Formats: sequence, C-alpha cells, structure tokens
Amino acid sequence: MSAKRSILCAIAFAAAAVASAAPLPATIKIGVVETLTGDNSAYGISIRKGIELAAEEINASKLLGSSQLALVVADDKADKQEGISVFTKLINDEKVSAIIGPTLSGTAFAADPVAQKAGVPVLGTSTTAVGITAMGDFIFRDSLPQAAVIPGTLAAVIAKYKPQKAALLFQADQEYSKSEADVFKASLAKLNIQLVATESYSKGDSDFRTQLQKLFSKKPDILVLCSLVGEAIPVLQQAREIGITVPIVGGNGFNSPNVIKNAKEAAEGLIVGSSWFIDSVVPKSKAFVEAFRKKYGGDPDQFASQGYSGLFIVANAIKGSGSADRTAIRDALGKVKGLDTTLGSFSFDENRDPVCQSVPLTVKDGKYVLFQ
Amino acid sequence: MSLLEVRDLEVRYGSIEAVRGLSFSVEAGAIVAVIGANGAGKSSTLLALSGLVRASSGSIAFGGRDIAALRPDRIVRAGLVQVPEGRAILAPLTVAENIELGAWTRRDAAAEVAKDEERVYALFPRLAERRLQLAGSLSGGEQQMLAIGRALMAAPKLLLLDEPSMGLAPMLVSAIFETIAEIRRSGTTILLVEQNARQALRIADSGLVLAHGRLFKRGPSEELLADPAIVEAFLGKA
Amino acid sequence: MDLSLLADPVFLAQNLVDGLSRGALYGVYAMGFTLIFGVLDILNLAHAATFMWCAFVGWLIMAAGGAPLPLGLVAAMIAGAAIALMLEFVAFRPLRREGADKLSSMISSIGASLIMVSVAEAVFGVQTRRFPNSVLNPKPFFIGGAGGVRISRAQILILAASVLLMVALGLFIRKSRMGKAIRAVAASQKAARLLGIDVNSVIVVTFLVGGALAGAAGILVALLTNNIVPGMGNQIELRGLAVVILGGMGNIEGAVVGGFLLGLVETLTIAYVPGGSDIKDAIAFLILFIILLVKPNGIMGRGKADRA
Amino acid sequence: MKIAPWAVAAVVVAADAYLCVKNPQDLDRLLINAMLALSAFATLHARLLSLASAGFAAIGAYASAIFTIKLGLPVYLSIPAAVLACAAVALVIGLPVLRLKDVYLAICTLGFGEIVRVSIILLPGLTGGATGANLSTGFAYEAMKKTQAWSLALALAFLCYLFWSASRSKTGRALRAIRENPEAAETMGIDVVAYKNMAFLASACIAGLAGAFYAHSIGSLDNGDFKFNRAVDILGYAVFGGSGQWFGPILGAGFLTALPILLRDGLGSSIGFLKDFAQLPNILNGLALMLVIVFAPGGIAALFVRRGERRATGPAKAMKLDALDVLAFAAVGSAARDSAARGLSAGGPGTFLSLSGVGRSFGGVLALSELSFDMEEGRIYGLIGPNGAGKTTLINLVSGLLPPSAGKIEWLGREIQGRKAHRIARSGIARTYQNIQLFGEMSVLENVVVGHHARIRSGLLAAWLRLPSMLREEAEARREALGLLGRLGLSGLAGMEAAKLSYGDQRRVEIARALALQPRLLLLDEPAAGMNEIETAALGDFIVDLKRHGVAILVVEHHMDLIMAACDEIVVLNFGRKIAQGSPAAVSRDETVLEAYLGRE
Repeated sequence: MSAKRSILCAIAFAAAAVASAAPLPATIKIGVVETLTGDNSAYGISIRKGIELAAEEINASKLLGSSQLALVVADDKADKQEGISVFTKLINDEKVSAIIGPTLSGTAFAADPVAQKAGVPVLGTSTTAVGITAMGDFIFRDSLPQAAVIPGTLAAVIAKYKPQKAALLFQADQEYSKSEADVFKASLAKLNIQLVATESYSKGDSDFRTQLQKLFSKKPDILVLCSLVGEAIPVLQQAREIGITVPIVGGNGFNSPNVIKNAKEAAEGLIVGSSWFIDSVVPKSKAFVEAFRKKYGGDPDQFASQGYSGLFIVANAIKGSGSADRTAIRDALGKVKGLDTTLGSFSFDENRDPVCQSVPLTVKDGKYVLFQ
Repeated sequence: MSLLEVRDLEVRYGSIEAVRGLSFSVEAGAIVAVIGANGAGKSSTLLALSGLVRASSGSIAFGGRDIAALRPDRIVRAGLVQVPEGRAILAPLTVAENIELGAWTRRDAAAEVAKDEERVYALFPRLAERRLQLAGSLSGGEQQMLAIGRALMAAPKLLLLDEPSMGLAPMLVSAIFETIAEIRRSGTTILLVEQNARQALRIADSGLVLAHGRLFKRGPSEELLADPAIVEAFLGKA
Repeated sequence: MDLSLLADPVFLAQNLVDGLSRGALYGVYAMGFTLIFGVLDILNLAHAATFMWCAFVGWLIMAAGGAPLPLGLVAAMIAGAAIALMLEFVAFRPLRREGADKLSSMISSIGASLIMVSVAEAVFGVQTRRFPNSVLNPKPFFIGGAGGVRISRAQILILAASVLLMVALGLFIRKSRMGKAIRAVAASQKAARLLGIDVNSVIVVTFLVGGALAGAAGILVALLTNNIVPGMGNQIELRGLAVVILGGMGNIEGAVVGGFLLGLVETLTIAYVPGGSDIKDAIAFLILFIILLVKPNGIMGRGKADRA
Repeated sequence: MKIAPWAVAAVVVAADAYLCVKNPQDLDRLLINAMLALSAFATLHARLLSLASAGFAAIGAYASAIFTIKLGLPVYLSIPAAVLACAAVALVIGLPVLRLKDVYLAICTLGFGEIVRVSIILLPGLTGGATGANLSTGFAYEAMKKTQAWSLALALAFLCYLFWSASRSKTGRALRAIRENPEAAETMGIDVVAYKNMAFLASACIAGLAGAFYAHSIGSLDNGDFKFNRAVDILGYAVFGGSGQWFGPILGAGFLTALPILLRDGLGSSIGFLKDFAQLPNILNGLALMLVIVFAPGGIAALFVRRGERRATGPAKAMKLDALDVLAFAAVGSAARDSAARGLSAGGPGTFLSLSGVGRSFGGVLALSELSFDMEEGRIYGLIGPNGAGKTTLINLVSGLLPPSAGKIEWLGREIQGRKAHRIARSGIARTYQNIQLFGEMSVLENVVVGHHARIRSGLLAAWLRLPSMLREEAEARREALGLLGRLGLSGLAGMEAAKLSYGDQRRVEIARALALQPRLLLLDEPAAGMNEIETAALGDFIVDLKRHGVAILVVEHHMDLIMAACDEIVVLNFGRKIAQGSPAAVSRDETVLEAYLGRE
C-alpha cells in the first residue's frame, strides 16, 4: 500500500544511495519538538500524532531496511528559551539526525539557528512565517506559506461572487494571523477588491461582536477572517449570530474538522484554501485518514497531515542519502522532487520551501468540499 | 474550686522565655490585679489564657476544664473573654455591629442578647449615642468603652483586661476603673493587668506581682499596697 | 472618531448592550476575587483557574450530561466552592502563620494555578469545548425589528446575574451574621479571634462564597462566548485585576461598577475610535492609570477602612 | 521544621551548575532570569510591589534590537543605550505611579507592561509589530553569541557586587527601614520618595539590561515574550528566593529556572504512560513550588537570617538612668548643638520653635484650630488634654508628617510648614510615636544606626568602592549607637530583633533611635505608656537630664506625675483648641483644665 509507493518514489534518490555505501545504523533518532502543553498545544499534539503514525508505518514497512526510526519527542512549551534548550539537548545529548518542528514560527526563529549552527537539518511542519527558511540552508518546511495559498483562494471566490468590497478581521498580537492578514490585504489590492474595514482583536478575547458589528456596518460583500483554530469557532458563530450572511473567507485556522464540528451550521458556506483537507482525493491522503482514524479514533487535521508527510519526507531523504549523517540528509532533502505525500506531489524549491497543490474548499452539509 | 487555675505556665517566643513556670488561681467573683515591670510576662500570660499564643508547657484549668489546648474561639465560648491591650476594635464596622459581634458565641435566645445589649448601652451611654458611627471614628476613651462593652456581650465568666487605662486622660482613667468595679458587682470575675498599679490594686481584691516571667509576690491588695518592697519596686512614691 | 457611525443610534445602543454584557462578565469574575482579597489581603491568582474549571464542570453537566441550565449553574457554583475550599486548605492555610510573607501566598496560588490548568489540559485537551444549542438557544432577540438592537439570551442572563449576585452578596456581607463576621475578620483577625469568632471557619466561608462566584462567572462567560478551553482563565485574569483595582480592592459593588466601566470603555473604543480594536487593551490600562492618579484607591475605594 | 539554609543554597547552586555544564544554552536563561529577579528585588526591597520588570525588559530587548539592527550600533553600545532608554521611561512613569500603594501599584505596573506590549504591536515599522523582530539574520548576532555567556555572567556578578556593597551601607539600611516602616523612616531623615524613585530606576535599568541580553541571546523577539505571566514569574523569583536579602532572588531564580528543566529531563517524554501526559512536568513543578514555599514562607533567603543576627546577647537591664554616664552623654548634647549650628544657624534669637494660628482639619472636621505658642531652646514642654484633643496631630504637624491646613510653623527662624518630614528631621527635630513605630525586623542596634543616616556622608558610590572613609563612618555610627543603647540600659539587647522586645523596651529603643538623630528638639508622644510608676519616674529623670544637655522636649503624656515633675511649661488642648498654658502649678489649678481633663477628686 502506501509504503510501496514511497519506495517507488525513493527510486529518484537511487544515485545518492549508491554513492554512500556505509549501511544505515540500526536506529536513527529523529527529534520532534512540538508545543505539547499550553494554549497552542492543539497544533503540536495533532502534529505529533501524525508523526508517530508515520513512524509506525515507516518502521513496519521497512522503508529504511533494517533501520528503525526512533522519535525523541520534546515539548517546547511555545517558549523561545525552552525551544533553544530543547533543541540543544536533542542535538548534543540525543544526537538526533534531524529535527521536525517546532510548532510556532516564533519558537522557530529562536531555536532553528541552534540547529543551523550545529548542522542539523530541521523540517518545520506548521511554520508559515516569512523568513523561516531564510535562517539557513539546514532549515526546511512542508507547510505552505500563506502567499502560496491565499491568491488562489481569493481568485476562486471572485470567480463565483464577484465581490467589490471586503472587510477583514484578524488577531493583532499573533504573528501568524497578522501575516496572514497582510497577505490577504496584498492579494485583495492586487485583485482590485476594496478593503472597506479592518478590525482586530487580541489574544484572550472571546467576544468579537463589536468588531464584527463594525465591519458589518460597512456593508462588505465578503468577510475575510484570519484566526487560529481556537478563535475561529466563536468568531464564526458570533458573525452568524449578529446576522452576517455574506460569504466568509477564512484563513488557514478555519481548515480544521474542529471548526465544522463545533461551529455546526455557522460554518456552512465558509471558504478556505488549503494544501490538504480531510476528504482530499489524493490516494496517500485517503490511506492516511483511514490509518489515523484507526489509531486515534478521530479525524486528522491539516497539521497531522503535514506532520505525517514531514516524517515521510525526512525518511525518504535518509533513504535517498543512504546515511544518517546530518549533512547528507540535508543534501538529500534539498533534492526532494515530486514525492508522493498526503499533500499530493511534493517538492522543495530552491529556498527549501514547499511546492505542492493548494485547493479552495467550502463547507457544505458539515463537510469540506472543493469550492467551485 | 477556683474559677481559673494556672499551673507551671511557660510561654516562649523562639529563644525568649516570656513566662517561666507561673502558677496562680482566680476565685469566682474576684478582681485580681496583675502588676509588674515591662517585659515581666503580663501580656504574654493573658495571650496564653486566651489561646492566642500557645503555652509551651503548663496547664490552664478554667471552670475545672483544661483549656490550654483549646482554640481561641472555644475559650471565648467557655466564658473567658479578653479585652486586649490596644483595644482591637473593628474600626470599619459600626459601633452597633461591634457590640452585636460581641455576642457571636452566644447561643441563648435573641431576647437575652438584646437585653444584654441594652445593659451595655446603659453602662456606656456614649456608645448608645454613637451606635451607627464607625468604630474607627471614636476617640480613644470611647474605643476602650466599646472594647469592654463588646467583651461583656459574650457574657463572660472571667474578663481579662489588658491595660484598660493606657493612653486615657486622667479623668477617663478613674471612670474606667469605676466601670470595672461595677462589672464585678454584676457578677463577672476580672483579671486586670495594669501599669497603673496603685489604682488597679485599689479596686482589686488581690494582686499578683510578676517579675521576669515569674510570680514575685501574691497577696491581698491591701497587703501589697503596704509592702515596702512592692512600693519601692513597682508603685513609686504615692 | 468615526462620525458616520456616531450618528447611528441603533449602533450605539447595540454597543451599549454589548459593552454592558461584556462588563457584567468582568464584574462577576472580579466579585469573588475582590471578596477574597478584602478578607485575606491576598491576591488569589488561582481564581482564574477556578473559574476555568467551573466552566468545564458546567459544560460536562450540561453538554455531556444533558442537565438543564439552572442545574448546570448550581453545579458550577458548587464546584467553584469546592475548588476554592481545596485551595484554602492546600495553598493558603499552611501559609497563614507568623513570619509568612504575604506574597508567599501569591506564589503558592501560582503553583496551584499551574497544577489546575495543567490537569485540565491533560483531562480535557486544549480543543475548544462548546455548548450545544439545546443548552441555551443562541438565536438573539432583536429589539425594534430585524435591523434593531440585538440581545442574546446569554447576554440577558449575564446582565441579570451580575446585578443579582451583586445585590445578594452585598446584603450577605452587610446584613447577615456571617457577613458581619467576615467583615470582622477582614478588619482584624486578632480582634475577631478575641470575639470568639473561629477565624479559620470564617475564611473557609469566604472561600466558599468566592469560589461559588468564580463558578457563576465561569459558567456565564462560557455561555456568552461559547468557548471553553483550559486557557480561558488567562483571558480574563488581567482584565479582572484591572476591574478590581478600578472598583477599589475589596469593594464588591465597586467590582461590578468597575466591570461595567471597563466593558463599556473597551466596546466603545472598538466601535468608535479608528483603529480602536488595536489599542483597546492599552486603553483599559490608560484609563486605569488616569483614574488611579486622581483617586489612588479606585473609583469606589474609600481606603481599607470600608473594605469588604 | 528546621532547614539548613546553606544546604538549600548548595543544592540550588549544584543543580544549576549541573544544568549549565550539560546544556550551556540554559546558562543564558539562568543568568537572565537571575538578573530579572534582581530587578524585581530592587523594587520589592524598597516596599514597592512593582510588576514593571517584564515591561522594562521588553523595552530593553526591543531597544537594543532596534539600535543593533536599524542603527547598526555594535552590541556593546546598543545594550547600554537600551538601558538608558529604560531609565528614561522609568523616570517618566515613576513620578505618577510610585504614589500608589501595594496592589494598586502592582496592577498599574502590570498595566504598564500591557501598554508596552500593545505599543510594540502598534509600531510595526520599528518593532516588526506582531510578527516580531528578528536579529538572527543580523550581523551582530553571531558575534554576540560567542560572548554572550561570559559577558552576561560578568554583568550579573557586577550587579551582585553592587547589591552586596549597597546592602552594607547607609543606602541598604535606609531601604530596609523603608521596607519596614516608611513613615518612621521619613521622620528619621530618610528621603523615602527619593529612595523609592531610585529603587524603581535601578529596577528598570536592570530589567532593561536583562531584556537586552535576552534579545541577543534568543535572536528574535515578539510581543509575547514579556507578557503578563512573565511579569508574575519574575516577581515569583524574588518572593520565592526571599526579598529581604539581595542573594535571595538569585537563589529563587536559580531554583525556579532549574526545576522545570530538571523535571523535563528527569521524566523525559518518551517513557511509557508519560508519552501522552506532557503536562506532568508542569504539574510537578506547581506542586514543588507550593511545597517549598510552605516550608520557606519568607523565601529561601529568610532561612539564613533567622539564625545569626537575632539572638539576644543578654537579658535586658532595668532602666538604670541614675547610672547614666553624664560625661558620655554630654557628647550627644554638644553634637546636637553642632548639628544645629551646621545647618540652621540662620534663625534669630527667640525663634526656636514658634507656631502661629496653626490648624488642621480632616475631611471637614477640625482636629486643631488657631493654635499658637512658642517654645524656647532647652526647655521641656508638656502637651496634655483629653483623647482626641489634637495632641498627636500637633506632633505630626511639627514633625512634617502632615501639612497644616492653616497657620505658620517657624523653626530656627524658617517656616517649615509643608516641608517634607525627612528635611525637618535633618534640621534637628526628632520624634517618637504613640503606637511604637520601630523597624520591627531589624536589630535594635540597626534601628538606632538608622538615626545616623543624615550624618553619614558616604553615599552609594563610596559604598560601591568600599572607601575607607565610608567603612570608618559606618564603624563610628555603630560605636556611637552602641554607646547610646548602653546609656539606656539596652546594650544587652543590641542584637535582638526589635519586634521581639517587650513594649516598654521598644519605647526605650524608639527614644534611643530618636536621640541618634542628635536632635535639638525631641517630640515624645506618650513615652510612658506601658510603663509602671517606677519606670515612668525614671523616664522623667531621663528627660530632665536630656534637657540639661541642651535638648528641648515636647512631651505628650497622660501620666500627670511625669508631666508635673519634668515640665517647665504645659500646654493644654481640648477639642483642637488651646485652653490653657503655663507652669505645672498654674495649670493644675486652672478651672478649665480641671473641668475638661484632670477631673476633680
């Protein structure tokens, strides 16, 4: 099944594999640094589940021959100092071959340089901020930056609704939401849609009625919401509560089964753009969702999928390089092209950023479907 | 049997021994004055009786029952009530509320309590005038009246008074002593700690003289007032 | 100022409704906090965690257990009282002795809070929990037709509850026998002891009442925002502190008035000041600064003498 | 429960050393936290419950980042520049905010942190806004990284030295006095407001320094780095470690930084059931925090203090004033005259102290009105009257604790009404209190040495340099203070904690402390309260003796024996008005006085 395909893909790395003759060690340690406690742990826990599932599959399928991947999981607590401390520990004490993480871009900016300096490849599976991969040639990510998703989503919306005016709500003190909002603003301007009002809230807010009311009073044709998963649900519900019926375009935070599950009818008609969604027809993805449900008894989200694919990407790079050497893995990662993942066909560009599909989705009858 | 029997009482604060092996008793219906120099252990003794500091050893029998290990509120409930040095009135509460709270431990009928309330206001007409005033706004003398009145509301069998005359104008000092005598006439036993030793002994039946945490001398008031050694050391020239 | 909006009376009325209900939420939270401070002079930084746990208990009973709203409210208040009682025994009473720094209790409450939030995370996870519509129909009423002022059932509930709780607590503290004992302990523990008041049990009652208020706040906030997460305490803690200070530490009515004030100011800032939503957090504290410069004991503070 | 403090400290230090050897990155974290803890200590120690450290750290961090990235300043310049920026902000916000008390100050300074955070978000051009500032791509970063740990350690060590030396000087003593009792400190000639401002400024600078180091250690900043929780954490380090001693916060930071790391490393997260229980280290962390604070409720540093200093060196001697060494005592009197001549010789003859038309009201109620009387040098004045007559108010007015609402107070020819209490104290007026106001947790000797505050010239700089002149002055002050205690029969108690003394002994210490100011005028508010007749009489003799050595005295007392025996002149107040003035004999026969105060036998 899925492992077979991976092996097929790995043929692309055959040349590199031949070049290094030394056999892989019996266990290869991969560091997993995620936010596992605190407000932001929803992402970290989800990613970790995806990665652990991937590790099981990789080890069971003997993707790396007799070598086994051993995960060393650590909690970065969404704290910069802790991130640095954990990275150092994994690199110096645990001698990991590569690190997947950290969860938040802010932590990545602090911790990734540690790995860069030590020459340990890092693969971010949820860091989307501008400048992450610019920190060095050991830093990769498989999470699509917002600029790669949003223009496509908006284009699809324009095609259907022909909006003239848009209003925007985002979280002012959150780096992810802020940069997503910036990309939305730029894209709207490029597409000649007038941004009639922008409002923000801050961490800790749970009552957004006033902001929404004010946005609503400007009579926009579409409403753009940039929230993280936690706030996405109440924002949606309150928007519907005060009677906003115009199409709502959500940022990445709205692409979660949780949103549908909790916001219920308020989520109907919501439009999001994403590299992955639960009903994705990509074959790898179907198998992943099935395996995930079986192991954890719930639906995976985009972060689990990106984490799952992340470990496969790393494993394939190890296989490709035929070595657990950090630099060799880095070199092999740089050569990943057209790898079959849950995110579809996956490549890294020359800046070590991901190249993969992104599709506009909408919520219909409690499910994400392709938006047309 | 005496109302209060103290045996070998010791009180320590860390390395300091404030009371060392003190024994005395108080008979029901009496006024007993406790006099002595500063640091002789008078206040410490009272605090130990009320359970506000724990005796490190010794026994305190009140009405035949050992109260040395009881919580302060239980001791009040048993009928041993203290008016502390510095009065400790509840400044942000009104006079009436202070008086009312004095009866906190009483479980008898509300009518009884109300009767006692009237008795206290009769004893201290100044307080009656100021019922709704905040206690913190009273003058020093009025606060002392309030503290005593409030203690009476608990229907004490034994009333401990710690320096009731401290900081009061001479006119008020004699008034307070008169009040104390009157309280005794109504049947309450009183243990009185005073720096104003001469006046205290005058209204007391007997006296205890403390020095360095020990009992230095005890006896009927007249005897102590006449004892040249006591006069020399504690009373000064009349 | 956004003048086009200023001219719209419905928008203004809407903001007043939203601001007052937001403020009511701050007020209910702050009431319990200020009560405990008034009596013990201690900042109970585990109050927010208590509040959060009560929201979860209410959610468990109503969403998962299917209990009706009044039962959920009662359960949350009982849970709050129970948690506060536990805090008193574990975090505060051991430190209530001579030589203990007042701030030590604060540290101890931080420790307790850390444990409570972590346990909630471990038990419930950090995903948002929500009430089903069966608990409280989320469909708002519109006063004056479809384009009129919207007021939700949760808003009505929280406005009513805040005033009711304020009056009830005020009466309890001022008139009841136990209320007077609480004030006595607040004024002087030594004096209260000499009156035969069992100070520890009065403090226990204080914690029970304060905890129950945290419980009420937890469930009401949960209903209003329909967003129950282990981190929800952080969200209200800072505002709660500001409200308590605005109203004067230990002043119960002050807490509610301060809550309303902060809620209104925040809402009106968002509504009428251009870019207001960006600065609303700072505005709250700027106002706090200004008020404290003029009245260093808060708007209704009259110093320690009239506390609790 | 007895805990050996050195063992606790050793465990903390060993744990931290182990961590830093194992993971050098944790050294930065530890040192920065220790520095932040010191910044919290600086305010806490001056009785300011400030939570501004996180806000100042944010300013320091961003300022140094901006100076480095935008202005291209080298790191060794950008960090000091950032500290200066913090100092500037502290000066501006300190003025209004420091008037607030306790929790009000705490919440207000929390608010300050919140305003700083929002400002960071609102200034994206400067700070990167919500997306944060990133130094890691800046050129300074790598250079800084190499030098980080040792420069940080050096800076912290230097700060420790400053705190250590300051704590053993008049500055440290003044701050301890303020911590214990700001009002009494003020009337001992300590400029409380200035010291509080200084403490706030120092705290801001240290926090800024820590923040700047943080910026260069982490390499990236965002607005979440110094939020509310951080502010509380920082205060936690200081309280947990103990705010009484400068090394407490460092131990506290050491403990509280190491604990979560040790728990994390000790438990791992890949073992068995812990795999899905990532919260366990946090839970144990909280539990440990509570347990330790229960055993060391005054903080770790308090464990050290309880032992040495506060032991009585001998039993209190009875007040034997007849054994007063008159010759030695004369030194006090002459010194008093010297100090008077030094500072305030401007006054013409006859205007020693003069009150004219002095009044004071509280919320509309007149406590004193239209009070006029003069005092002459070297005489004893008694002030008597019923409770609430305004006697203590008068003492508060003369000593500067309250400004009069009307009238004029002239002292040595200058009007002093409305002047700050510490200046009045320095000009030669000392006082005692009706409710004793000692510095309770300080030793008896230290209490008295506080009285030398104004006369010790060596300031903070001298303390930091440990100049011999400063050491000499300190030794001299202690010697004099011991002498004074000896004369009051208190030398056996010099090492005792003042609060542990009996009431009467505390009164004597208070008098000794007031005399240490070498006053020309001594205001005594009910000095004999809590004394028996014998002691009261001895006190009377003592007062008369003081007069003989050139100190004028105004004494409020209800003990009429003392008043009649000691006073040269008596002023009688009733309901805030003077109802009589004259010799003891005259006053005791005065009908109005008998009516209002003395009563008739």
